[in-house]
Amino acid sequence: MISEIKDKTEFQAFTPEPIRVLSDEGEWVAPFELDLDEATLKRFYAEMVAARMLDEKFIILIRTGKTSFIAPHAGHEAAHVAIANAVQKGHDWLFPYYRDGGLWLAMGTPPSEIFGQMLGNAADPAKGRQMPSHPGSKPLNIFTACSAIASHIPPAAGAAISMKLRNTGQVVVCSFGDGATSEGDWHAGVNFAAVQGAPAVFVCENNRYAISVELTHQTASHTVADKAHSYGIPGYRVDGMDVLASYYVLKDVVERARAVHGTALVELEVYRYGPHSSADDDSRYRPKAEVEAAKQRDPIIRLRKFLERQGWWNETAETELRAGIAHDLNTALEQAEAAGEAPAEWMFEDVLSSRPWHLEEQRRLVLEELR
Amino acid sequence: MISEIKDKTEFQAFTPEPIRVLSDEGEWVAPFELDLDEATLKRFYAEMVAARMLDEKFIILIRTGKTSFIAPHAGHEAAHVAIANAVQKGHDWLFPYYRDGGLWLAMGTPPSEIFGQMLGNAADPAKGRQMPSHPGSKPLNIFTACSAIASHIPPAAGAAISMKLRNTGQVVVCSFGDGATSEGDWHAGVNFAAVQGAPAVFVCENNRYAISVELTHQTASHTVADKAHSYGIPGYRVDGMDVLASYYVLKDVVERARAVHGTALVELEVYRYGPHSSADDDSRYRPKAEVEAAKQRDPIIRLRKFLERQGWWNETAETELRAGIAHDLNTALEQAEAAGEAPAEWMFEDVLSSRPWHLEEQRRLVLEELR
Amino acid sequence: MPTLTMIGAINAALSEEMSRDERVVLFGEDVAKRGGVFLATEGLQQKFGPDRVLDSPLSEAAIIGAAVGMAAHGLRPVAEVQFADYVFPGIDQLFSQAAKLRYRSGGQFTAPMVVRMPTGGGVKGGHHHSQSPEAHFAHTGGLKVVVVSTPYDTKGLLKSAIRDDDPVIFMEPKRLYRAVKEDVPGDDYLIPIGKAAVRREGRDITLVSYGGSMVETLKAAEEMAVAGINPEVIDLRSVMPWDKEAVLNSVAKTGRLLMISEAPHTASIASEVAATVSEELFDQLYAPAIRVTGFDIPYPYAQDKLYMPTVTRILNTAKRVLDY
Amino acid sequence: MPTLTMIGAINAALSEEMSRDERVVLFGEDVAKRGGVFLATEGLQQKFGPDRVLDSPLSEAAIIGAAVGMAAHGLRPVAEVQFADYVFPGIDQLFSQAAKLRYRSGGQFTAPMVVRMPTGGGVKGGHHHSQSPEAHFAHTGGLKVVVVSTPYDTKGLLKSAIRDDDPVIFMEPKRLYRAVKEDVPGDDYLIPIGKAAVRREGRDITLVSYGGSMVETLKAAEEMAVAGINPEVIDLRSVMPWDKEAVLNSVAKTGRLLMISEAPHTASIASEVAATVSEELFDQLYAPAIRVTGFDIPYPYAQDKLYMPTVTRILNTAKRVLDY
Ligand SMILES: Cc1ncc(C[n+]2csc(CCOP(=O)(O)OP(=O)(O)O)c2C)c(N)n1
Ligand SMILES: Cc1ncc(C[n+]2csc(CCOP(=O)(O)OP(=O)(O)O)c2C)c(N)n1
Ligand SMILES: [Mg+2]
Ligand SMILES: [Mg+2]
Repeated sequence: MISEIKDKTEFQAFTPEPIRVLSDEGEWVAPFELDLDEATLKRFYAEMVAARMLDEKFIILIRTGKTSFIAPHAGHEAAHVAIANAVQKGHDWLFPYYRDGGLWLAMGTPPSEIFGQMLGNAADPAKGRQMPSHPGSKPLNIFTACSAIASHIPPAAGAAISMKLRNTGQVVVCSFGDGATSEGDWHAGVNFAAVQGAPAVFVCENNRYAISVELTHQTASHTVADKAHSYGIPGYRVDGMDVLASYYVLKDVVERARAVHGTALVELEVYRYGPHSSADDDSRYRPKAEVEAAKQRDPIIRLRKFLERQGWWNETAETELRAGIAHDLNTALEQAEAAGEAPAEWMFEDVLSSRPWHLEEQRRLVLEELR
Repeated sequence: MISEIKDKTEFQAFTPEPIRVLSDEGEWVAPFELDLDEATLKRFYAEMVAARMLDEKFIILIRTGKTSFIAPHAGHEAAHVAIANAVQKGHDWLFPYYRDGGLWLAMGTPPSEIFGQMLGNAADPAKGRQMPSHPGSKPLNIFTACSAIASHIPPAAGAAISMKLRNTGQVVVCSFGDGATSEGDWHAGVNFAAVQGAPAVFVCENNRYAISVELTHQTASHTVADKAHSYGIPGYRVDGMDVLASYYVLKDVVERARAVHGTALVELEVYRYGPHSSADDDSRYRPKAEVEAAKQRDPIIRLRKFLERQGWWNETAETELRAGIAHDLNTALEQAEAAGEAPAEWMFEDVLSSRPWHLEEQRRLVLEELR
Repeated sequence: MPTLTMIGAINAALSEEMSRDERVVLFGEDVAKRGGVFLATEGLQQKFGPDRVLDSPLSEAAIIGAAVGMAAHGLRPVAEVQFADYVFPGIDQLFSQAAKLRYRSGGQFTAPMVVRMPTGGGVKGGHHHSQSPEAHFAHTGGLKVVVVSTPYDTKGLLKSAIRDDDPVIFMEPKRLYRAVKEDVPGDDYLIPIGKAAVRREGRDITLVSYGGSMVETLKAAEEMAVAGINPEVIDLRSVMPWDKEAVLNSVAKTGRLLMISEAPHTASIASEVAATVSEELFDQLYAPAIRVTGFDIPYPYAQDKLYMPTVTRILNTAKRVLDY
Repeated sequence: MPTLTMIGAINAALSEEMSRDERVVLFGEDVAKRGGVFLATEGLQQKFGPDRVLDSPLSEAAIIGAAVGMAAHGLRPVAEVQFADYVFPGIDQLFSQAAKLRYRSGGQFTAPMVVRMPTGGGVKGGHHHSQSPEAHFAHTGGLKVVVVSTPYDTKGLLKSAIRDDDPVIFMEPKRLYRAVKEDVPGDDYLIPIGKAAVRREGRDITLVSYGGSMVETLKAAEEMAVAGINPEVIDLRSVMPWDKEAVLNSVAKTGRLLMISEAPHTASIASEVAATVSEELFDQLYAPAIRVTGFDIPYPYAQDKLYMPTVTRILNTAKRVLDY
C-alpha cells in the first residue's frame, strides 16, 4: 500500500506561506505538472457551483421562513469539494460540522435529504431532531454533526483508533473551524489520535472568525498548522480557496494516513462571505471591504478561469450547469416539502434502544395531550 | 523595567537538547559565567536537602499510619527550589500541584502548616478539607492545589490576566506534570493566557510518567516544550535536575513575563524516584535500573559536587545542615500533631460565604448525631 | 422609569455595576466587539474599554476557569457562557475549582464570580440551544443558582450576584429576553438571592415554577381563575438555595402543590421541591405533590414547543391535583 | 464456584466478555500496563494484547469521546474513568455526544459503550476521590446508569452493560472493591439493567438504597430487626432506569419509605425516588418519605466517614418514619 503513495515532496509541512496550486487569477503556480483530467476538473467545478447554489437556496429558505437557522458556507466550497474528493466515499468516515453544507452535498447526499434536515420535517433521515445545517448520513459514513463545537474531535479520534486497531484500511477526515481549536476537546482528541498513530486527518476550515472573534483573539499561534507540533504530527497550511491545492494536499495526506496510520492536521485558509449564521449580523464586527477583498480569491471563479485557460469551459457550459443544478435543487426541495411535518410520536423514539417505563409514561402524557 | 532584564541570549527556546548549566558530575558547562554568590548557592543546596528530607518525613508519616496519602517528590527538588527562587515570594502567585512538596517548603511555608495539611488535622490552615499533599497558602499567594489534574491551569491563566489588566507587576508560575498536558483544560488555559499576553509561566515537571503511563503513550510530540508552538509562545527544555539551569531559565522567563506580559512554557526534565503515590507500586511498570540510572543525575549530589569544587562545602557543613533541618522538621511535626483532630463542626464551614437553611439543617443533623 | 426587556435589564445591571466597582470585568465568546450574540453586553466595551470587556477564545473551560483565577486574584468577573448547553466543556472548572475553592482552602481563597448563561427552550434551538441544566449546579455544593423570569428581577438579582461573595450561576431564559418590557427603575436596587416571589395570591392550589416556565404557569393560573379556581403562584427565582419557607407557607395554606419546570424530570429541582414538600407537609397535603416537567430525552428540534410544559399540560395536571 | 471480591468480579466479567466478543476493547488511564490503579484490569493486556487493552493519555474527554467514536464505528469499548470525580472534564462527551448520538442521528448512529468508574466515599480521598455523581447522569436523557453493591451483581451487570446497545455508566463503589468476597459463578450469567433486588424481605418499613450505602443500610436493617422491627431492603442496582415497580410494590406493602444514598441531597436520585413514591402512593403512606443522604458540601477529607449516611443516622431517621 505504501508504494501507492504519490510522493509530492513539494508539499512540506509547516510552510511559512500557504500551499497554492492556482493563483487568484487561475494560473498554474505549482512546481509540478497537472495530472488530473478534464472530467475530474469539471466535476470539481460543478461540485463547487452546486455547493454555492445550495448555500443560496439555504438563504432563500431562511428568507421565506421555511427554516429557522442556516450557517452560510459560501467561500468554503473549495474546502468541501476537496475533502469529498480526497476520501473514498462510503468507505472512509467524515466528521463534519455545521458549516459543511457543500461537503454534505459533494459526498453524494440526496439533496432531498439535505432539505429534509434543513426543514426538520419528515423528509429528514435524522427525524427532525436537530437544528438545520447539521449534516449526517449513515450510508455515507458521515457522522451526524453536533452543535457543541469541537465535541466531535474525540469521537473522530476514536473511530480512527478503531480503524487502526482493526486494520480496516479506512481513514477519518474531521473538519472544524478555527475557533474549534481553542476547545479542550480539540486538543484531547487530536492528541489521542496522534499518540495512537490513528489514520485521522484533522481539517481546519480557517475563516479567521469564530462568529465575531478574530483569529488574533482566538490564539497567538502563528498559524493553525503550527498547532500540529504539539502532537508530533505534520501540519499543512493550504490556500483553502484553491480547490486544487486543497485537493492535492488532502489526497496525499489521506493516502498517507491510510498507508502508515498517520495523523495529520491540515489548515485550509478560507473565508466566509456571509454572516456566521442567520442569527448574525457580521457588519457589527468586520468591515465590508474585508469581505469584498476575500471574494477576490473566490474558489469558483478561480477554477473557472483555469478551465477557460485550458479551453475546457465556456459560457454555454456554465449556463447549462447552473440550470441543471437549479432544477435538481428545486425538485429536491419540493420533494422534501411534500413530506410534511415530523410526527410528534418521533419525539420519544431513539432515546435509548428500547423505551423504559419513565419514557413510556412521558410519551403517553404528550400523546394524550395531542389527542 | 524592560532594561532590567538580564538578557541571557544563551537560553534559546526549542533547543534540541535540554539546557544545562551543571554536568551530572557537577562541572560548569554553561557558556556564561557564574554570577550567583556563595550564600545563594548554599541556600539552593540547603533548600534542596530540606525538600528531600521533607519527602523522607512524608514516607515516615505513611509508614507510621499518621497520614493516608503522599505523592513523593524526591527527584523533583531542583525544580521546586528553582521555582521558589525565581519568583518574588508573596508578590507573585504560584499555582502548584500535589507533587510540589519541596516548593511548598522552599516558599517559606511553616513546616508545621505543611504537616498539619499532611495530617488533615487542626493544624492545617485549610482545615483538613483535602487529601494530604495539596499545598496552599493565602499569605504566600500559593493557590491551594486541586486533585483534578490540570484544572488549575485556567485559573492560573485568569490570575495572570488579572495581573495584566491591572498592571500589578506580578507573575503567575503554574506547575504540573507531563500527564497534565493531555487534559483539555491545560490547552484551554495556556491558550487563553498566551492570547492575552498574560504574565504566566507554565512549568512542566516532566518525570516521563503519569502514574504508569509513559510519555510515549501520553503524547507523540517530541518534547513538552514543543507544545508552546501551539500558543505562539516560547518553550524551553531544561534539565530539571540541574538546579542552576532551572533557576537561570526560570528567573529569566519570569522577569520577561513581568516586563512584557509574556507567557512562556518551561519543561523541566526531572524524574520521580519513588512510586507515584503511597497507593502505587511502580515496579509494575518501570524497571528498577531506570530508576537507578535517573538517580545518577541527582540534583542534590550534583550541586554538592559543584560546591565542593568551589571549595564552599564539606562534610561538616553537610552534617550540620542535615541536623538542623531534621530538628526543625521534627519540632514542626510534633507541633502539628499536638493540634489534634479537625473538629467536626468545620465540616459545614466555608461551603458558601454564609450558611443557607439547607446547610444549617444538614449541619444540625450531624451535630445531633455526634452529641 | 425606563421600560426594559430582560436583555435591557442585564445590560443596565452590568453597566451600573461596572461603573460602581472597577473590579467588575466581563468576558466570554463574542461579548466584547459584537456585544454578545443576544446583545446583552452591547456597548459595554465601548463604554468601559478593552481591559474591562474582553472577547475570550472559544473555550468554556478557559472562560469559567479564568474567572476563578481572576476572582481569587481580586477581580469580580462576570463570565458569559454563550448557551447553558455549552457549560459542559467547562463544568469541571465550576465543580472542581469554583465550587470547592473556598472549602478546600479553608476559606483562604474565594471565587466571587458570576457565570451568566442563556438557558431553556422554545427558540427552535434543538439539542444544544435549549437545555436547562440548573439541577447539575444545584446538586453541587458551593454554588448559588439564580434563574430569572422578569426584567425587574433580572436587574436586581444580577446586581446581587455580582456583589455576592460566592460563585453564582445566573441563568437567563432566552425565550424571555425580548418577550416583555416592564418598568425597571433606573437607580440601584438589589433583590436577595434565595428569596422567592409570590406572583399571584390564591388559596386553592400552589403553582411553583421559575424561569421560562413562569410564562405558561401564569397563563395557566389565569385560565384557572377564569374557571373559578384561585391558584397561588410562586416564582422561585433562586434554585440554590431555594426558598423553602415561601413554598411551605403557601402549600400549608392551599394543601396542594403543582411544581412546574421545563428541565428534565428525573433528579431535578422539581423532584427536590416535590420531595421536600411531601416530606414536610405530609399531614397538610390534600393531594399528592405533582410535577410537570421537561422530558428525559434530548431536546428535540421538531417538537420544540411540545417539550416544555404547555399550558394545556399544566391545566390537565392541575386538574388531577384539584380533583384528587 | 470461585469466591470473588468486586474487583475480581469486574476482572472476570471483562475477561469473559473480551473472549466472547472480539469487538470489546478496554482503555483508560493506567488500565493496560499497570492493570488499573485498583487492579480491576490486571492481566488483561497480557491476555488480550495491546490492541485490545490500551493506556490512554490523561484526558477523560479523550477517553469518553474516543469510546463514542469506537462504538459508532463498531467496537464495544469499555472505557475507564479513574475516579468518578474525574468524569467532569469529559462529561460533555457523555452529554453532548454519547447520550444524544442515537437521537440526533435519528437512530442512524449509536454508541454502545460502557464507562466504568470507581465512585463514592469512605476511603479518605477528600473532594476528588469520594464523590457520587450519578444524579448528573440520570438527569441526562440517553444514558443508562448502574451502581453495583455486590460481587455477584457486578459480574452479571457488567456483562449486561457491555452487551447493551446504549451507553451505560457503570459505577463501582470503591470502598466495596475488596470489602467482601462472595460466590460468583464462573460461567456466563446476566443481570438485567433496570431491575432492583430485594435484599431483605420485611413489612414494617422499606429501606431503598444502592451502591456503597447498601452496607450501612443492611447493617441498620439488622439492628432494626434485633429491635423487633422488620424492614424490607431494596437495592436499586440501576438508577437510570430505576425500578419503580419494585419500590412501589414494597412501599405499598410497608407504607413507609426511607431512601438512603451517599450522594448530595439536593436534586438527587433520592429526591427522585422520594418524590415519585410520595406522588404515586399518596394514600398508602403512613409517614412521609424521608431521605438520608450525603450533604450539599464538597466532600471533606477530615470528616470522611461522617459525610456518608452512618448507621446511626439511618436508624435515627428510620425511627422518625416509624414513630410518625
Ligand atoms: C462548545 C460550544 N461553545 C459555543 C458555541 C457557540 N458557537 C457556535 S459557532 C461558534 C463559532 C465557531 O467558530 P469556528 O470554529 O471558527 O467555525 P466557523 O463558524 O467560523 O466556521 C460559537 C462560539 C458552540 N456551538 N459550542
Ligand atoms: C482529571 C484527573 N484525572 C485523573 C486523575 C488521576 N491521577 C492522579 S495523578 C495522575 C497522573 C499525573 O501525572 P503527571 O501529570 O505526569 O504528574 P506526576 O504525578 O507524574 O508528577 C492521574 C492520572 C486526576 N487526579 N485528575
Ligand atoms: Mg471560523
Ligand atoms: Mg509525570
